[in-house]
Amino acid sequence: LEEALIFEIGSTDTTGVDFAPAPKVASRLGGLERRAIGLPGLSEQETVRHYTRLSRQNYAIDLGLFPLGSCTMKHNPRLNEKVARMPGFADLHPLSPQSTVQGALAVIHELAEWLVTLTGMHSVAMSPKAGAHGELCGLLAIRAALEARGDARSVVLVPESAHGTNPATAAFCGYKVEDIPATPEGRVDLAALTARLGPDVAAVMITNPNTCGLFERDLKTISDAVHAAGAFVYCDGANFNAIVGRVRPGDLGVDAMHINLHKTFSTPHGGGGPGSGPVVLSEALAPYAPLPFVEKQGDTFVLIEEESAQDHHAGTFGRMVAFHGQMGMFTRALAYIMSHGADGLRQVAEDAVLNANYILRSLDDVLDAPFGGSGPCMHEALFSDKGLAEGFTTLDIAKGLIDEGFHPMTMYFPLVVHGAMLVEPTETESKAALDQFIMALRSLAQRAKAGDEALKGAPYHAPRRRLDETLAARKPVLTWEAPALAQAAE
Amino acid sequence: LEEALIFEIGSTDTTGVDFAPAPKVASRLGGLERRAIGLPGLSEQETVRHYTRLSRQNYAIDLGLFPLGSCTMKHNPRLNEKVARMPGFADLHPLSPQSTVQGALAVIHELAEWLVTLTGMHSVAMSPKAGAHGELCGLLAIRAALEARGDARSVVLVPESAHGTNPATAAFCGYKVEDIPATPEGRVDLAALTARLGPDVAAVMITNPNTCGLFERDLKTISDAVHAAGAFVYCDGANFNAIVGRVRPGDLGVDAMHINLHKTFSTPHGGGGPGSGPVVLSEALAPYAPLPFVEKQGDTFVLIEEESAQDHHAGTFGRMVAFHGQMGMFTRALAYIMSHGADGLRQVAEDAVLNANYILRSLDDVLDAPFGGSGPCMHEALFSDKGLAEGFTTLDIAKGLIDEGFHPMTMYFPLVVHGAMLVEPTETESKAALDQFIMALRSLAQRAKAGDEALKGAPYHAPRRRLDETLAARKPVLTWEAPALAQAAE
Amino acid sequence: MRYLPLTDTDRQQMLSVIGAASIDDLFVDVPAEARLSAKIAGLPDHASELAVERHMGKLARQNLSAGEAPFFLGAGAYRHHVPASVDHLIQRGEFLTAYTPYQPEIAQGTLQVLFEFQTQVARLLGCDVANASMYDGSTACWEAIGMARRITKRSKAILSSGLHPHYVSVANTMAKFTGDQLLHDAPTLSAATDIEALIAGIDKDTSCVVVQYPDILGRIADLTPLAEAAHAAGALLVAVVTEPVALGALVPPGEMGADIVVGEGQSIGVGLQFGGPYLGLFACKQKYVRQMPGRLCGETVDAAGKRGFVLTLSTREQHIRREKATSNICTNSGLCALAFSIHMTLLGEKGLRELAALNHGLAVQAADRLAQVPGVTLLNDSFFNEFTLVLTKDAREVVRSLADKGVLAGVSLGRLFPQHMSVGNGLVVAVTETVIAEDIETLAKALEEELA
Amino acid sequence: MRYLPLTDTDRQQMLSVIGAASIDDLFVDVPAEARLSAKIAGLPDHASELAVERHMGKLARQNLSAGEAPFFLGAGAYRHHVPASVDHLIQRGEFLTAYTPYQPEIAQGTLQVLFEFQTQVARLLGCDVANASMYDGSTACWEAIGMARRITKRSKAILSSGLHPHYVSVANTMAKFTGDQLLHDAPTLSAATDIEALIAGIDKDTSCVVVQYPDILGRIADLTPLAEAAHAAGALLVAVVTEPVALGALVPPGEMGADIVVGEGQSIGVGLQFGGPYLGLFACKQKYVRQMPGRLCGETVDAAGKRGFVLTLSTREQHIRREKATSNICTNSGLCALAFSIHMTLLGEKGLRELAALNHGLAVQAADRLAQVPGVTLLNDSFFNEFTLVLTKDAREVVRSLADKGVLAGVSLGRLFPQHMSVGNGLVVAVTETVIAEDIETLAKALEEELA
Repeated sequence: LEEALIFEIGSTDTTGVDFAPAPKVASRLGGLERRAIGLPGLSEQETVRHYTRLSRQNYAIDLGLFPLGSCTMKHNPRLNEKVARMPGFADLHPLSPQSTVQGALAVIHELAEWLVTLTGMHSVAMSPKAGAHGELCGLLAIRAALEARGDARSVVLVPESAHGTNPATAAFCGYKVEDIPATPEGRVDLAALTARLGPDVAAVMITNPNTCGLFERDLKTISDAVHAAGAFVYCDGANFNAIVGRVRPGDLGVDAMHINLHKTFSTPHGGGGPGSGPVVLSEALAPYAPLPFVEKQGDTFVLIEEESAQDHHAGTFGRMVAFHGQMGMFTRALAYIMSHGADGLRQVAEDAVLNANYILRSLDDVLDAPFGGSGPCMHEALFSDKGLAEGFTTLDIAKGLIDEGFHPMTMYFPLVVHGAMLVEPTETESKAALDQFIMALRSLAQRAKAGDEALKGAPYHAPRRRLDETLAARKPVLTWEAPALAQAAE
Repeated sequence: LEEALIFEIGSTDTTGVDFAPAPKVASRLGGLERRAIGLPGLSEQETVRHYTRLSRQNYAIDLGLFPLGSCTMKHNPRLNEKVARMPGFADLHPLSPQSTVQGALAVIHELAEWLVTLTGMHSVAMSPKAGAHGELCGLLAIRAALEARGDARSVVLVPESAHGTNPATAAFCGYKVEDIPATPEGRVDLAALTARLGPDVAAVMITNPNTCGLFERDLKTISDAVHAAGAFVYCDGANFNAIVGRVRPGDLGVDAMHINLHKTFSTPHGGGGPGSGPVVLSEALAPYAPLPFVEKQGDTFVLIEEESAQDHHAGTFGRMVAFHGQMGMFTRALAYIMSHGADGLRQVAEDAVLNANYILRSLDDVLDAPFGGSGPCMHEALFSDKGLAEGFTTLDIAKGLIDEGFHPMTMYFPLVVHGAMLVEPTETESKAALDQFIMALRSLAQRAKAGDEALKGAPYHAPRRRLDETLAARKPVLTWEAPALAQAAE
Repeated sequence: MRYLPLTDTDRQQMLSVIGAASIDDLFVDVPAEARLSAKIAGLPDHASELAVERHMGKLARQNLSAGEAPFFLGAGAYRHHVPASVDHLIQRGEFLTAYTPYQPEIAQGTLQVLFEFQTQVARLLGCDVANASMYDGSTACWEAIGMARRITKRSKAILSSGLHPHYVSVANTMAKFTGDQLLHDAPTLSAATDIEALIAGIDKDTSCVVVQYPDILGRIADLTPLAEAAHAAGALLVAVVTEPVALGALVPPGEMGADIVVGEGQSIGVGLQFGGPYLGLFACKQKYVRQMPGRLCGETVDAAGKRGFVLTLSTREQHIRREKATSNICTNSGLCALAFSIHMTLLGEKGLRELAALNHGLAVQAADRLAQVPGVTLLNDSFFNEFTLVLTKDAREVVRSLADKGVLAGVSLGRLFPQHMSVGNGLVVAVTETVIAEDIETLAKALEEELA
Repeated sequence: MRYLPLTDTDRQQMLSVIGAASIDDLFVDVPAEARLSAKIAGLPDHASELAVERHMGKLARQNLSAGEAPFFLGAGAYRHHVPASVDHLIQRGEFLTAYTPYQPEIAQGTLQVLFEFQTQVARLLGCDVANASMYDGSTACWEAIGMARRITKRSKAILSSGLHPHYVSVANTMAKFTGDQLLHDAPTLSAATDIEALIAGIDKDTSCVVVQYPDILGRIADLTPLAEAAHAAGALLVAVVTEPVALGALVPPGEMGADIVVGEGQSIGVGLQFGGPYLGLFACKQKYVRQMPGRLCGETVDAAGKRGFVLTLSTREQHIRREKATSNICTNSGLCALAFSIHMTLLGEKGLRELAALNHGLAVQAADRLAQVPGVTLLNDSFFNEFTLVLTKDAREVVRSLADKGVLAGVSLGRLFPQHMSVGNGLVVAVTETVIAEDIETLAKALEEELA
């Protein structure tokens, strides 16, 4: 399983493409003609082989269960890939005259209507490019709303168990971030939160269901308190999969929530993106939504951008990206949502929660479930490393899963639990697949409790053994250099 | 690497598809409603995983060099897959009114023109579904031509080294098959052939370049003799890859030759088909070509079938398939041919021959090359098992190649060479790939000569060790039965 | 030249290893008069991917594809919706670019698929065993006739008038050269099939009776009496299924006593593709397996005792038996078999039944609606998703005229049976799940206008 | 419900293992008033694959796609031909359906690709190091401004008038909340860029100068003097490339002294996609690597000593550093980076140069032809594949009118700079290898008619 780098096998005079000959013209490049670039080429066959072979060193949903908590790795239907590639969507320029892209604008509008209805919110900003970008969008809207009423505030409250993107985003927007503690049963401490509310607090960022896998029972009460204190509620929607069709965040007083289309609505993760993070907004925040957006005027879809926004969308906090969002994800998500429909999406949440509880209750005899007594979990089951033999860690169990043919669960997150293992099976796994996974994890838990030393060397049956991450960070090698050069540099 | 069968994991009440509900109507099925079928279903995700995992147990061109002599496993460009899937081709019914399929008929006509020009022949029958089907077409045309002149004949001469399909086809057409011997240098014995010609001989079937990898120098002489004796020359075109653009079979007196679009023109083999075997015909045979075919009349393309053939195509020997051939292969082949063009196709033959000779001369010091002294080989290099240690065979070397990361070469064919190993690299391999292959085969040859016992157990690093083919044939298990049933049957 | 990786430097180095001065030296065995000194004239040079795609796209757009029009064509090729995952999976390089699985250690993917395919086909057709595919339904039908000859040692085959006329043509073409005697009449425009006539025709020289189910006019008949009559005379019953989706609703021929059941598998997974590649299905009773043509995959074990699959019974085949083979077939329709098998796995029995019910329901609705058009008579008592309308004029004209209006109305019997004027007013109409109510209405209106 | 594999039997069995009587019991923590007792009203139920495909197909056909018309739009998104093998390879399930490679033992495929991508991007942009991608060019540009602030501890950024106005908008949006001060003017319709003005504007408070190359009007200027001026004042030069194909012909910004080079990578491998997903490129000098935002892949070894790759320097990132991270970015554009890297590997230096030469050659031909149209003036002295025409009337009207005639003429400066009437007659025209001579002629004729 060794695949050479393209720089080791390609050459700068090989190419895998043909072009018509260039017209012979006098160059008008301002005298800035380029010399050597150093980009190797491969023939088409070599290229196909290189990437085909490389792909086989990856684990993927197409190969098996992917129990990453909070990441919602579910089945990616191929219909969605087909739809996204229809030339009428894929081969459209973002600045095409609007009369020529009515169908594309209709897609954005239809998806927006679904998202608004499913969340019970007032409107939606479609352009954010991913979840963290959506968080930014939500906080920018909150900040704009506060400033519009002349009430700049400086603090954002974030629970300890939040995703790292929450505090990072708040800080990025210039807010001071303060933690809110959790109760022993794994939920936000309502008393502590309300005590902290005051005229300096701009927003509370809450994840619901939270990262311990629990529903925040008090969210409506929290929202009311936050609103009473003149602040806004931002909900991290990464876990919307657990409640879609069964709970509408709008009914809980949420002011803004991003929706990860690549989680709840199954656009493929692609080895780290692209995602898409539309943000649903309450009526209070809607006037501050970013440009551009799509409006239906009679039978015509209109893209509202700087040119047309002035008169009736003066409050906008501006533009977040060059164009109008992740169209390729919108088409996929819309196809997915239509395929499920109102009945199917409700079933999604039910099966996701059922699968997670099934895992929780099938394993809580061998693994510590710190919040197992806090009621049913939602779509993810949380375990800790309590009870493992001396020297055995969550990492060992995770790497052991690789040898059992599974991707590891999310490790060491949320931070509030020691040695956390967060398992999210999603609704697209069959009972047979869950049973296999439970059996594997049970066996690993037993080995880790029994102190089976072999486990500390896992994985043994993967393309690589454990990799030296310290070395990588201490002496970063981020680009390839020809060996001679690399040696000379030493 | 165990993947259960769908019958072991699926159930008859699981499905991976949704349909609109069926209209409620009184059934008109003639009272023949079906009971149990016994077909298991899987959800879409399980289906994707089953076939994705299974695929990973295959070797393929996309993974590495595939040196199968006579099979011409070359790179399959993805452009061709894209073109074949254009709805204007893929979503056309074969019996669509001709006015609605002018573009599709144009594809068939354009490809036909390329094939006729590249071979220097008079015309081409496009409908045969594969090489062997093309052979049938050629012999049927020959038989029809002979009968048309009232001269039924009974014998077809076939060289010893011919592909098995040649005698099988001739026998299938009701001919008596007689072998023609080869000369010690690996070519057809001209004297023996001419001596055998007589009024009972209908045709001679010859492969050129032949299966020993050599060009049949005397083919023109043979053709003249065959024609003088009132018979026809059928050329097996499986090896056309070696000469395309450098030699036109029409110039050698050939009367009929099939072209494997899945070899020379790169339509993918797909694990055993579908192929496509158009047959180019001489002027003498053209009137007997099968229906249907495409004719250009002015600016219109016309599909000539039974309805329209009577008046001007009365000699046709009839229809070979339900519709008009492998359209999906025609689009791919035309895209491939246009991509190469006249210059590129000539280069194809040159590089294919160059690569084969490079392999022949890089290995003839460690492997016996029985016809190494007969001149340059064409597109394949032939070795024998002469000189291997006692008890070591071609099979051992072939299976050893698997552990080296390659598909084995063609084994034990042609029959005229003991323990034959026929290596065809094709023109789409890079020199680096050839050098790796040569190194691997050299090492295996040395191990087999040295009597390395480990080699007899190869492969060790494949999804399976050597399989028991005798058991499979002695007690054939051709369908899956539920274990209880299978046991009861014993 | 993007598919050719050798550089000129490579070529020079390799020639020197070979000991040749030039490429021409490698072609010395070609007689000088046949050696082309330059590229062939009159043909264009290599083209960029962009240029090729543009050219092919232009030709593709000159066709009226089924998805762009109300579409009712069948008669041996049916338009069904194929899930996107099918095409995704068959394009995996490990399936698409693999060879015939002669090296089973590194071809278990293809082999297991073939084993599963064989089982699916056998069950669908109601037979004991099936092979790993043939070229298409018509050649499978011919192979079945030849197999019946080998088994019965008789050479007179009786072909039903309800058999697809192209299948009859293919059989006639082959029979000219094998001495088979084929009896066949054109169909008559009646609601009843020709089963009784077929039974009457069976005698002691009959090798087999070949019957299509449902037949070319869409009619369905119980094959049991025919099977019994054939067997009583020592003959075989060969059944042909051109629309396998029908077997999600109908008793399969194998369960009615057919000895060999062949079919066109294109309906499941493969698509229309203007006629090919298609997928020949071939199944039979266990006792005839060694007379079967085509490739077979069987279960076995490897040297370590693990279950595995291999091509087997290859002593029937041409690469071993040469002129004594059961068939000359070599390449088959492997990738189409894969597509069929994946689609069938997605469907499962539940999905196949739903699909069949939807097809039948829509067809019944369409038949009843079209029968209301003045000048249109519905021929069939029974049908699955295809039926015959008898019009008041030659259906060929009607089809052409409706095509000009953008309606793909069906297949005229005049095109299928050009020598038989008696059926010229027949129009065969197929209705699958891809048809919507609006399409049926459009066709009805267009027919009404045309026949007014 | 085809994506949900549980059967009702499964569900019952699982509930009993859990010890719950019903699914509702699992939702007890939802306050009763927020618990929906039935599916949400006003939304349709589940639809078959066929129905969804039909609906989406209908919407797709309501657009005039670039391939259906003479097409000349650019201004930050360029239409290039992407080889079919790119899309084939990125759809391999092992790439498409993999997660971020946090488990390197089973993600070497993605990781090696990212390492190769980083190297390709660094070389293309002429920088030492590059990250593993950002959302798009505009957000990468903003991140560069923030990075310059962190490095220089200054917060005044000077944005060139030639910077894409949407990039300026994005930067302005973010700057409102970070206290960055951004200086920016609209461009003037002159052949010269604003390099001299930028140099004049640099002072000791300047964190960076941001300049686009080629700029929004297609103009090209040597950035060396600007880099020198910035460095002399302790400021950084940030260069933005929206058309990376240009760097197959032009000296890259990194070689002219730019400290950070960002870009929109969509041109290579990704396609137009109506604006997204796109691919942010981000490269810089080695010394600034620890201030870089976004994911980085680095080389290391595994426990057996084999070379391998991991995500590294993650102490910069939000999942470790939370509010102290260099960026809040989490998801990036991994699959687009893969597409870029594959396409770039197919091109290689040779192919990229040929592609660039073809683009430039066609653009020169087009510019000269269009400049002959009465009422049209060519603004640029220098350009790569995009140039600005000054018309005798508002280009917005011209663009709309030509669109109605099926010609996608270019991007009007009025749409890009709605507040600046002074540039309203400008039309930005891009010409790539997908344009043919006939398209140019069609545009010329249409412009002539429109301006007559």
